[in-house]
This record gives sequence, structure tokens and C-alpha cells, in this order.
Amino acid sequence: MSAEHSSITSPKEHTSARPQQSLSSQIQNATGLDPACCYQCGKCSAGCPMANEMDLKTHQIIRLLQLDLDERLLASEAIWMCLTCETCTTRCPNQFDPAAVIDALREAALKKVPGRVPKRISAFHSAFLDQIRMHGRVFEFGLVASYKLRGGPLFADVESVPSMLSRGKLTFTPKKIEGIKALRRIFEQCATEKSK
Amino acid sequence: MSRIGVFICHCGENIGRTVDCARVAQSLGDLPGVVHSVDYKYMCSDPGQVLIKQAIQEKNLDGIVVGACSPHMHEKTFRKAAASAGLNPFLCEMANLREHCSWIHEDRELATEKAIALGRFIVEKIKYNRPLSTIYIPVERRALVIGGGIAGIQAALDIADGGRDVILVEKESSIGGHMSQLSETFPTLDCSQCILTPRMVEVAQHPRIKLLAYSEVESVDGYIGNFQVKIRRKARSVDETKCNGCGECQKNCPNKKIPSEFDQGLGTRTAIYVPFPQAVPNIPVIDRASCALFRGRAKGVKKVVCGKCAEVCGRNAVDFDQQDSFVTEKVGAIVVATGYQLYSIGKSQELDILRGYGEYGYGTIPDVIDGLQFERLASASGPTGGKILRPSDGKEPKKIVFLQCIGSRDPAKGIEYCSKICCMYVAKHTMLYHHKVHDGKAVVFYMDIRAGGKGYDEFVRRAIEESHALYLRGRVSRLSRDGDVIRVQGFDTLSGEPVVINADMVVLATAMRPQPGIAALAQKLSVSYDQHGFLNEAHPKLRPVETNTAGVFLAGACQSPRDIPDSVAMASATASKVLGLFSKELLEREPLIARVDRMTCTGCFHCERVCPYGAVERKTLTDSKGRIIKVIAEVNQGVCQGCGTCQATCPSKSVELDGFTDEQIYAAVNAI
Amino acid sequence: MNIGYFPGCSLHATAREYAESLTAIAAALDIKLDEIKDWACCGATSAHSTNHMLSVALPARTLMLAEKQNLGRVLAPCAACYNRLASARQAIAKDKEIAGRIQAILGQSFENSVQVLSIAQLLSEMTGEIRDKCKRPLRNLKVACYYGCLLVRPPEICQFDDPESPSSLENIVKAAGATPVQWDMALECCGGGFSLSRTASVVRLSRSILQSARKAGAQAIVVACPMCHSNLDFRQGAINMRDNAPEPMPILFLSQLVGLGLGLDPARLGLSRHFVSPQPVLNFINAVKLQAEDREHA
Amino acid sequence: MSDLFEPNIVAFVCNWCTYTGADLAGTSRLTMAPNVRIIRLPCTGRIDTLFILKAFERGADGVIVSGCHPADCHYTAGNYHARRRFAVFRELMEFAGIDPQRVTFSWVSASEGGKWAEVVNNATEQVRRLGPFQKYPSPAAHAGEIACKS
Ligand SMILES: Cc1cc2nc3c(=O)[nH]c(=O)nc-3n(C[C@H](O)[C@H](O)[C@H](O)COP(=O)(O)OP(=O)(O)OC[C@H]3O[C@@H](n4cnc5c(N)ncnc54)[C@H](O)[C@@H]3O)c2cc1C
Ligand SMILES: Cc1cc2nc3c(=O)[nH]c(=O)nc-3n(C[C@H](O)[C@H](O)[C@H](O)COP(=O)(O)OP(=O)(O)OC[C@H]3O[C@@H](n4cnc5c(N)ncnc54)[C@H](O)[C@@H]3O)c2cc1C
Ligand code: SF4
Ligand code: SF4
Ligand code: SF4
Ligand code: SF4
Ligand code: SF4
Ligand code: SF4
Ligand code: SF4
Ligand code: SF4
Repeated sequence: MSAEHSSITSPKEHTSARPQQSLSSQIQNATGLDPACCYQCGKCSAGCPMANEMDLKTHQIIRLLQLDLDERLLASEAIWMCLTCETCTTRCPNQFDPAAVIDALREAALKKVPGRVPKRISAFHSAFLDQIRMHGRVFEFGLVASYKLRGGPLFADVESVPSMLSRGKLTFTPKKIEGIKALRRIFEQCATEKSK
Repeated sequence: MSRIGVFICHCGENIGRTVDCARVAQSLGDLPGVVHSVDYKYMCSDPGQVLIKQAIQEKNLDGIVVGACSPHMHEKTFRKAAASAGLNPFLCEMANLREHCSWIHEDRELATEKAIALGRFIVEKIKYNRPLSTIYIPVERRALVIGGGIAGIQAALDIADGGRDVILVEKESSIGGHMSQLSETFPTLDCSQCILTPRMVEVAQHPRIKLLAYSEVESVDGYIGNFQVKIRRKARSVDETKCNGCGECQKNCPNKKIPSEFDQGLGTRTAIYVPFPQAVPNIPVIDRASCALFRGRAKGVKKVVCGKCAEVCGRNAVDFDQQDSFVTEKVGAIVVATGYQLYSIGKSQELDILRGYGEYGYGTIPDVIDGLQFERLASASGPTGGKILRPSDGKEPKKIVFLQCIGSRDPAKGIEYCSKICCMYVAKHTMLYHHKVHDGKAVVFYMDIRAGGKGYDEFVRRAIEESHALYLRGRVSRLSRDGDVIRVQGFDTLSGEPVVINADMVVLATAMRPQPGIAALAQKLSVSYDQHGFLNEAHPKLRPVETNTAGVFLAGACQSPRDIPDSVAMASATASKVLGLFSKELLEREPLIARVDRMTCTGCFHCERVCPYGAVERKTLTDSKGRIIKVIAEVNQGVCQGCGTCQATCPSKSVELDGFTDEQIYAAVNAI
Repeated sequence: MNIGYFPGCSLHATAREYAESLTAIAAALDIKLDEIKDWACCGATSAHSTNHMLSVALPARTLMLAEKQNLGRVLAPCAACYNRLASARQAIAKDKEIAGRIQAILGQSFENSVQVLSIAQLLSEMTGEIRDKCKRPLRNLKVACYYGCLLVRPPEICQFDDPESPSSLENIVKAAGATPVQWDMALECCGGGFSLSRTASVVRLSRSILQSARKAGAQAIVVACPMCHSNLDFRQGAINMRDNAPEPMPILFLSQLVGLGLGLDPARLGLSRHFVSPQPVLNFINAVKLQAEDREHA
Repeated sequence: MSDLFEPNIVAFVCNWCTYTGADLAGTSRLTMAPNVRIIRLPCTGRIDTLFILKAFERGADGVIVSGCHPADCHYTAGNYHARRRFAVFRELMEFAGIDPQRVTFSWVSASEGGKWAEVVNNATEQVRRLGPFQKYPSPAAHAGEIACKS
């Protein structure tokens, strides 16, 4: 068994304390939640609307985090599958917050393994944030166009554009907000903000 | 002028190797007040003790200091020797030259110097020792047991069988507690009523047990050996001395549709009722909130609305005008055995920290029941005659789901502890279900199976292997009504699969919580309780049935969740403690307790506030004409444990702890 | 009453009818909606999924503008925007360090004093007025109140209504004269932000919501979020096709239903912009009206 | 101050935890600095802060106060009251001109013989470093000292 392989399939060995740079302590710093606080009851996964589609269920995501199996975790599609519906967070008996942890994991994945993030999802988020950066607000027409350009499925939904238009639900002409310059600065600053 | 004797021990080589004992003896002998100072090989040996006794008598010593091992080792030995030579034992003290000196140092010079210093401290201290005499407190050798569940019953019987009188106070109209509601009991599956009823009858017939059912403790005064307990006898509306339990009144009461508490709301009872046929005492009580006559009275209706029960009673026992009455009993010990209640999943909870289960419908889904309700369904004497039937439509559930750890191990809902018994009774329930519904399927959602106990894990295995209960590891996210089934949305973490079950009935193993009103009772008894309301034992390992209030003991589930075997064992342990206390007419206490100087006490009561035992009482001083001079503190000798916190706190230095007075300690400090 | 107003991106476009109906009922209920000047998008899922700081900073900027405008309370009619604004507000209030960093990023100081309200919260305060002004044309109209996932959850953020068995929408709907049905999916997620990127999931989730409402006998579903609306309305065609085309289920914004209850002109409520025609609801109203008139004549 | 300075340290300890822990250190034959002399009290609750001041006045260079761990008090809550008292005392100490480093507060249970040895050794080292305790400086001398430094 190669060293690389074993590092993925078995929990990383920790000496006494969790190393500072480990994913679990990084997530703990970002969210204030200690992954050890999850006792793996599965209530989160039981109520998750996306559980059927996720390759890792919610509690398994937390489990892999407890084991610091970061490669498998960050490359999983599941973290992008979460809708942030907060069902898990609302019902967790241990007052854990899986939704917040998943958000933090996505952020970490984008930084560490951007290539493993599902294309259509990263395309959507980029397109969406670009809209805000450009105009301060999101214009669906621009969003759809930009999303498709970034590799979102090309033909799906195109047929709906005319029907949207006919109902006055799409605008072609984006208006910029006045404080757009300041807003772009916020984007820049947040991009360089190191997680604490 | 003191006449102190000093005795330095070599402990063979143990002290002598590192400490120059002769020099220590000599040096201490030079201190003022010391008239005799020797060293010897083995001070605790017979010849060593003889040495001491002789010196006391020959030199007329008024204090002795033994420089030897730790006082924890031999203080008793030497005090006894002193006493036998006619010296008050509290005029004997030890300096610890072994554990605190010779064994932990290597440099002989420094060790010897330190030994001299340690000896000097004690010599100076003992100059201020006073002769003290053991305190004797009279003991009223009768016990009060509060709560008549299995724990209270067992404790009462054991104490009574040990030859002491017992007063058993039960707040309900019958004793029996929760055990009387159970169907069959783990780990042996014997019928609960069958083993409990004989014990209940024994209580009723025991010449040494006075049973006060339908009663509650109103107030408690006094201290170990000398409690005065005021008991409220709630108005039953039936004269206990006249009623013969014929049951005619119940039969004729028109008000028959009241949900029965005993059947957990699954059956009904009348307004005048005994909770269950085997009740002890078998005397009915009128539930005034439901009785037509009393409701009429409350509304101010002039006409007597009912009165059927009184009409049919051949013994003239029904007494609508009965009032609460009070009795006061003097007892030497109190056993608390008030048991438990179950967590309710409903929306409103009586404690702020608790939150109900909205995701499980807040208790509004009819066929979602709790464990005790299942017990009533499974009980041959229950509302369904032992058939498992759904409360909503009386159908037999073919698919039944049990959820473990409901309310327990759930900090979000306010309880982090494990209720300890539910894993076992859920396994039992799956077996009972399997025995009664052969074509049914039982599914259990669990987090861990906690079955530590003799034969317990084997029991759970039988539920799985022989009764074919399907155990799924995971919690359930939600219960919802879907037509006449309950949709159970759960997860099996072992397979990693979401599981949805359409169940006919769901049983929740809800958390065990202390009885309502326990805090008020605990305060009356000065017993502490944890944040959940379970009463605190004095020490979790070494004094598990005592409390920090001397003379008050615990038994059963009032201390923490426990099953019947544990409750009974604890009750018997408590009884032996009570009998031990009652084995003497007088209680001996070390006299190292606090004393208040009446002259200087200003009555600020700082001491009262800090005393961990509530030993400080307020005393009003009056002159010969009965006029109040002042209110001062007084330490109750029976209650004080001698911690000295009061003394360190007293701003006017008016309270002194014997054995550790300011004088004594300053003398030691001055000897630095 | 004056209240700050954060329409969010959808109310300017895809959910234009939400904005129209809201404006209409606000006028009827004497509420003045004070739009935050120069507000920007809250960042939605895309911000909180990719950059936590950004997901706090974007709403913070808007809240700061509201504060400058002296708006004590701000209405965010979109449940998702509401969640982002309220979460940001709480993150800043809870953690001094975050507060400091946000101020640095914004380059301005602010007090974080603006309270954020969902439409359920605002209209819950006004049930009395709604009841008083209600023209009762909705009598016996059975509606399923759909909260979706974020209107009352998580409780730490919302601190309003019961997160597991809420009742605020039902109370509002009752005040407007309609009859809420007992149903099972009021809190289940519709697929939210996956509308474009994972349509199949949205279809699966929204489908079971529609089925449940139908089973409970609802004639319409009432929503308080443009995303929920778009998933249940815009996607319904595809869903119904799979389900052998049962009766379409009109999806109404809460403001539209209240508007109807207040007797406002359906044209002012943007009802024509829906993909699933709300005509059955309007027909029902007319029938009720006719009956009432009949009774009057008789 | 010479290298050979042997400080005189007094320990006020409770009977149930620390005294017994010190006994255990003895039965385990742990060696430790010989500078600490124990005065036994029933409970840290009995310790009057004046004892500590008195000890310094009578020539102690350092003081140790030790009792049961917070939740383990033999008398339930005596050590809790003691802790509150010592919190106030700490402030008083500086006012009285005693370097707080001369006083060690610790919790040593009956089973922590090793910890007791550590407490003894550390306190001895610490006080040795500080040198002999002179006397309570009078307020004037105290002020003078401050003036010199500045
Ligand atoms: C569903 C279920 C199934 C169970 N099955 C089993 C089993 O199969 N085997 C087993 O070993 N254990 C079982 N148990 C546990 C068992 O019920 C308890 O161990 C046992 O009843 C504890 O007895 P107790 O006397 O301490 O308390 P209780 O039975 O609660 O008795 C306490 C008594 O004190 C009275 N009381 C309360 N407060 C006062 C007051 N202030 N003044 C006067 N009286 C008061 C109460 O009325 C009651 O009579 C089960 C428990 C549950 C919930
Ligand atoms: C690794 C481990 C850790 C533990 N940690 C804890 C803990 O943290 N907390 C806790 O509460 N419990 C703990 N326990 C459990 C605890 O050790 C036991 O509960 C406790 O020691 C039982 O006491 P006992 O007196 O019944 O038995 P024992 O301690 O076994 O004493 C029995 C005595 O009887 C003597 N004896 C045996 N046969 C005869 C004979 N025929 N004639 C005369 N004398 C005989 C033996 O020599 C022995 O001295 C632990 C146990 C283990 C194994
Ligand atoms: S519900 Fe909470 S405790 Fe349970 S597995 Fe999920 S995160 Fe962990
Ligand atoms: S927040 Fe995400 S993980 Fe949690 S229940 Fe919703 S979709 Fe599932
Ligand atoms: S008295 Fe103590 S020190 Fe002396 S011989 Fe006996 S055990 Fe040893
Ligand atoms: S009828 Fe009279 S004697 Fe018979 S049970 Fe009732 S009260 Fe007792
Ligand atoms: S008075 Fe009537 S209602 Fe009341 S208990 Fe007697 S029979 Fe029943
Ligand atoms: S005993 Fe079992 S079911 Fe009960 S709380 Fe403990 S683990 Fe859960
Ligand atoms: S603290 Fe001292 S003065 Fe105050 S009441 Fe107690 S004994 Fe009297
Ligand atoms: S010595 Fe302790 S127990 Fe006794 S009265 Fe004083 S504070 Fe209370």
C-alpha cells in the first residue's frame, strides 16, 4: 500500500495535540465549533433533504473532519450539495452546526483544491459573485449568460428565457449601484482576508 | 504553667536514618514549658506507649507531643494511651516527622532542623489546647421515609425488620410508585405486580411501620438524631378509620371518564377512586377537581349536585367536609426516596432549560407514546388487558418503532446525562411486543446500547437475536403524521443509509427526571441537588447513600436514574446506615466544633451565610424580664462538622473552632 | 408606520410581482416602505459558500447604509436575504473581533443597530389591522402555508416563531380570511439556490412539497420567499408533467394573498406574472362573492 | 543574598486533601526541598488571611496555601469561601508590601503526592530567587523605593 493511499484511507495519526495546521483545527478557528463535539448520532443526515444525493452524508462529513481526512473531504461533491437549509443545525442534539462547518469546508476547498470543485457549481458561484462585483446587484439575465459561458449546462433552461421576458421577470439593462467602487474594495479586502 | 512531655520516635530506621532524633528531643526539651523530652525506637509499640503513660503519671504532664508518623496513622493510638493514663486525649498531638520529613529529605542536617521546627510548632500550639470531651447527642430511634416507591418500601421494611419504628410518607393515595405501573421487568421478565404487591402488603401490616399515604412533608426542623417533621395529611374525603375498601362508592360514581394517571391517560377512572386494585392502603380518595359535588360547591351552587358515593357507602366513610390535617413526628433519621418522573416532549416545560420536541410533534401525534404508556398497554391489568393496541383507533400495530435517548443525552433540549435504564426497557419492550404480536416488526433507533449489569447485555442480545428486533444506529430527525401512519425519518449510521419507516406506533424512551417539587423538599431538608434536581450524595464513591446533611439519607431514583435492582440495593444500604445510627442511644461526636462567644458576637451572621452545613442558628438573648438584649449566632453541636469557615469569616472573632482556635494557630505561627 | 426596505435582487426582477403586491398592501395598511439607498446584493449562497468574510461584509454594508438613513428596522421580504442580513448582524454582534474586521473592511464605523425583519415578522405585528380591513373574499379558501427552510430557522438567528411547528403564517393567512390547512412539508427545503445549478434536485424536493399540499386539500400554496416561489411556480410545469399532469397548484406570495384578502385589485398584485395561473383562486373568490351577493339579495 | 539562601516557607494546608497528599508523597519517598513546614488545619475555609501576614511578620520568606480541588471539599463548600477570601487577599498583599510571588495557592488532592512535591519545589525555587523577606516596608519606605526607581 503506498503511503499516499494509506493517508487517504486511514485516519491520520496525531500525536498528543491536534496540529495547528490540521483541517479540523482550521475549521474550528473559522467557525468556533470543535468537531469533537459531534457524537455521530446521524440526526443531521436523517433530516437532510439532500442526503439521498450526497456521496458523504452530513454526519460523515463531520466524521471525516474528526479524522482529518482532508483530501477525501475537500474533494467530495457532498460539501457542494448542501443547501444550507439549516435543518441539521436546528435539530442537532449536541448544539453543533453542520451547516456552518460545511460552508467553511467549501471555502477551504476553493483555496486548497479548486480543481476538485464541481464545475457547474463553481461556475454558478463565480458568475453570481461577478454580477455583484460588476453591478452591485444580480441581474438574472446576465447571471444566466455568464453562468452558461463559464461552463454551466448550455441548453438547459434557455427555453425559459422568453417566457421570463414575457412576464417582465428579466431585465436586460443592468444598472450599477453608486457605491460600486467601494463595493469592489470590499471584495478585494475579503479576498485577501486570512481566516483567523 | 505548662508541663509538656515530648516523645520523639525513630520508627526503627525510618526516621532515625535522616533525622537526628536525640538532637530533636534535646532541642525541644529546652523549650519553655517542656518538662520531659525523650526519644525511643518504636513509640507505637507497647513499651513505647508504656513510656508515655508512665511519664504522664510520674511527671504529672498536662500535654504531650509525639514526634513520629502522620497523625492520620497513629493520633488515635496515642490519644487513647493518654486517656488511659488520665490525660484528656485532646491534650495529645503529633508532629509529623516521618511522612513530612525523614521520608522526603536526604540532607540529615536540614531534615533535623526541619524536624525541630515541626516539633516546635506543635509544642507551642499544645500550650493552648483545652481539655475537650466527646459530645453526645441523644438519638430518637425512629426513621422517616419519604416516598413509597420500591426504594422507600424496601428501606422502610429493612429498618422496621431491624427493630426500629418507621413512618412512611407517600404523597399519592397508594404506595407502589412507578414499579406498580410496570408490566414485566428486566432482566428476568417477572411480573412487576407479582413481586411488588406482597411487599406493599407487608408494609401495611408491619407493626413497626406507620403508613401515612396521601400526605406530604410540610417542614423539617432539628438535626441528626433529633428531627421534628410536620406532615400534612391531605384531605382524602374518606375516613380511613371507617372505610373497609368495599368499592361500592367507585362503582356508583357517575363520573367515570376521568383519564387515569395510573394508566398514563390510556384508561379511565371515577372521581372517587383507588388508583389500582392492589392499592395499599385500599382506601379511595375523592379527586375534588373532578367530583361533581365539589365542582358544584366551587361554583357556589346551593343544591348538592351529587353525593352518590356517600349514599351507597354502608360504613358512612365518605366525608365531604374533611380538611387537611397536620401531624408532627419526632425522628432521628430521614430517608428520601421520592423517585422520578419522565421527560415530557410537549411544547411547554416547567424548566427554562428544557425544550420540547417540535420535530416529534410536541406530543400531539396520538400514536406516539412514552415508555410508561407502553408498560400500561403491555400490562395484563392495564386498560387493554395486556393487548398492544394503538390509542388512536385500537388497532394492533404491525410496525412499531422505538426511539431511544429521547430527552437524554441531548444538551439542546436541556439534559446531557444518560438515563441509564431506557436501553434495557426498550429491549424489554421489543420482547414483550414480539410475544404479543407475532407478525409484528419492532425497529429500534439507538445511539449506543448501555447494558452494563449482570445478565443485561445478554438480555439485549436476546431481544435482537430471538425477538428479532431490528436495531438501527442513529437518531430520528422527524416524526410526522401521514394518514394513519407515522412517518419516521431516521438514519442508520452503520450502513450510511437514510431510513424512512411508516410506523403504526412509535414509543419514545424519554429521559428520567427527578420528581416535580423535589427542589422544595430538598431545601426543607438542606440537601443539595444537581442542576437537574437529582439529590446529591455526600461522596459519589465512598458515601453514596448519605447526604451532606447528617442524618438524611437517599434511596432510589431520586439520586440519579436507576433501575429496580439498584434502587433496592441502595435502599437496603440506606437502611443499614440508619440502623447503624440507631444502634446507640447516644451519638458520639468529635468535639472539634465551633463555639460562639456570646459576649462579643455582634449578630452580623456572616458565619451563618458561609457555613456549608447550616449549623449556625440565631438565638435571642433576653434579660431576666424577658426583654430582648440581642440576637446572636449559636452553633448547633449536632450539625457542625468542624470546618472552621465561620471562624475565618467572623469579623469580630467571636466564633472559635475547638482544636484549631486562633490562639493555637498563632502560637504555631509564632514559633516559626 | 415607517420601515426600512431591502428588496434584494429578485424583487427587482424575477419576483417583481412580490414587490408590486408588497407595495400595494403596504399602502393599504399604512406602512411606508423606505428603500435603503444604494443597497447591494446580500451575496446569497454564493458568498457564504465561498468566503465567509464576504458573506458578512456585503450585508453589513447594506445595514450600515440603513443606519445612516436612520432606519431602525429593515424589512427583507426574501427569506434568503433575510437570513443573510440577520446572520451577518448576529455574527457582528456576537464577536467583537469580527466586528472590528468588518469595520476595517467597510472603512467606516457603524453601530450594528438596525433590526432585520422577515415579512412574517412584520405582518404578524399587523394581524389586527389586516383583520379589520379584510373584505373576507377568501372565505373557505384552503391554503398551505409554506415557510421553507429559512423563514424561522435556525432559531438562534431568527428568534421568532417556533422553528419546528411555526404558526405565524397561519395567523396572517387567517387574518386575511383564508383557511390554512394542516400539512406536513411546511418547513422542508424546496431546493433553494440550486434552481440553475442542480435543477434535478429542485424538481425532486419541490415535487414532494406540491404533492403534500395537494394531499392536504390546499387550493394554493402561500410562500414568503422569491426562491421558493420560483422553484414551486416556474418549475411546476416540469414536475406536473412527470406526475401525469394533475391540477396545477397556484403559488401565491404572502403579500398577494393578503392583498386579495384586503380586496385589492388582482392586477395591482402582479398575479399575471406567474407561470402557474392563479385563475382558480380568482374564480373561487368570485364564486364566494357571488354567493354572498345572492344571500344579500335573498 | 547568597546562593546558599535557604528560605523558610510555611504551608497552611487542609487536613483532608493536601495534608494527606503530602503524607502520600512521604510514603512514596518522593524527595523534595526541606524548606516547607506544614501547619495543618481542618479546611482551607479555616484559613484566616491574617495567618499569612503573621507568618511573614514572624520570619517566613514564603507561604503556601493548599487545599482540596474546587469541587472536592470535604466540607462541601469551605474551600469555595476560602477562594473568595484569597481573591481579595491578593490585592491586599501588594498593598502590604508583600510580593505576591511569595505566596503560592494551589490545589493538591489526597492522591497527588507528586503534585505536592512539585508545589514545594517550585515555591522553594521561587522564593529562593526572590531572596529573604525583609520586613513589611513602611508606606514611606515604599514610596521612597518607587521614587528611586523612577
Ligand atoms: C418505562 C419504564 C420501564 C421500566 N422497566 C423496568 C424494568 O423492567 N426493570 C427495572 O429494574 N426497572 C425498570 N424501570 C425503572 C423503575 O421504574 C425504577 O427503577 C423504580 O421505579 C425506582 O423506584 P423509586 O422508588 O426510586 O421511585 P418511584 O417508583 O418513582 O417511587 C417514588 C415514590 O415517591 C412518591 N413521592 C414522590 N415525591 C414525594 C413527596 N414529595 N412526598 C411523598 N412522596 C413522594 C411517589 O409518589 C412515588 O410513590 C422502568 C422505568 C420506566 C420508565
Ligand atoms: C482498570 C480498572 C480501573 C478502574 N477504575 C475505576 C474507577 O475509576 N472508578 C471506580 O469507581 N471503579 C473503578 N474500577 C473498579 C474497582 O476496581 C472495583 O469496583 C472495586 O475495586 C471493587 O471492590 P471490591 O472490594 O468488590 O473487590 P476487590 O477490590 O477485588 O477486593 C477484593 C478483596 O478480597 C480479597 N480476597 C479475594 N478472595 C479472597 C478469599 N477467598 N479470602 C480472603 N480474601 C479474599 C482480595 O485479595 C481483595 O483484597 C476499576 C477497575 C479496573 C479493573
Ligand atoms: S446531529 Fe449533530 S451530533 Fe448528531 S451527527 Fe449531526 S452534527 Fe453530529
Ligand atoms: S444545511 Fe445542508 S447538510 Fe444541513 S440539512 Fe440542509 S442541506 Fe443537509
Ligand atoms: S509511632 Fe509511627 S513513626 Fe513511630 S514506630 Fe510507630 S509507626 Fe513508626
Ligand atoms: S363505599 Fe365506603 S367503605 Fe366502601 S370503599 Fe367506598 S368509602 Fe370505603
Ligand atoms: S360525589 Fe358523586 S361525583 Fe363526587 S365522588 Fe361521589 S359519586 Fe363521584
Ligand atoms: S440508557 Fe440507553 S436509551 Fe437511555 S439515555 Fe442512556 S443510552 Fe440512551
Ligand atoms: S460572624 Fe461572628 S459576630 Fe457575626 S454572627 Fe457569627 S459569630 Fe457573631
Ligand atoms: S465550623 Fe464549619 S460546620 Fe461548624 S459552624 Fe463553623 S462553618 Fe459551620
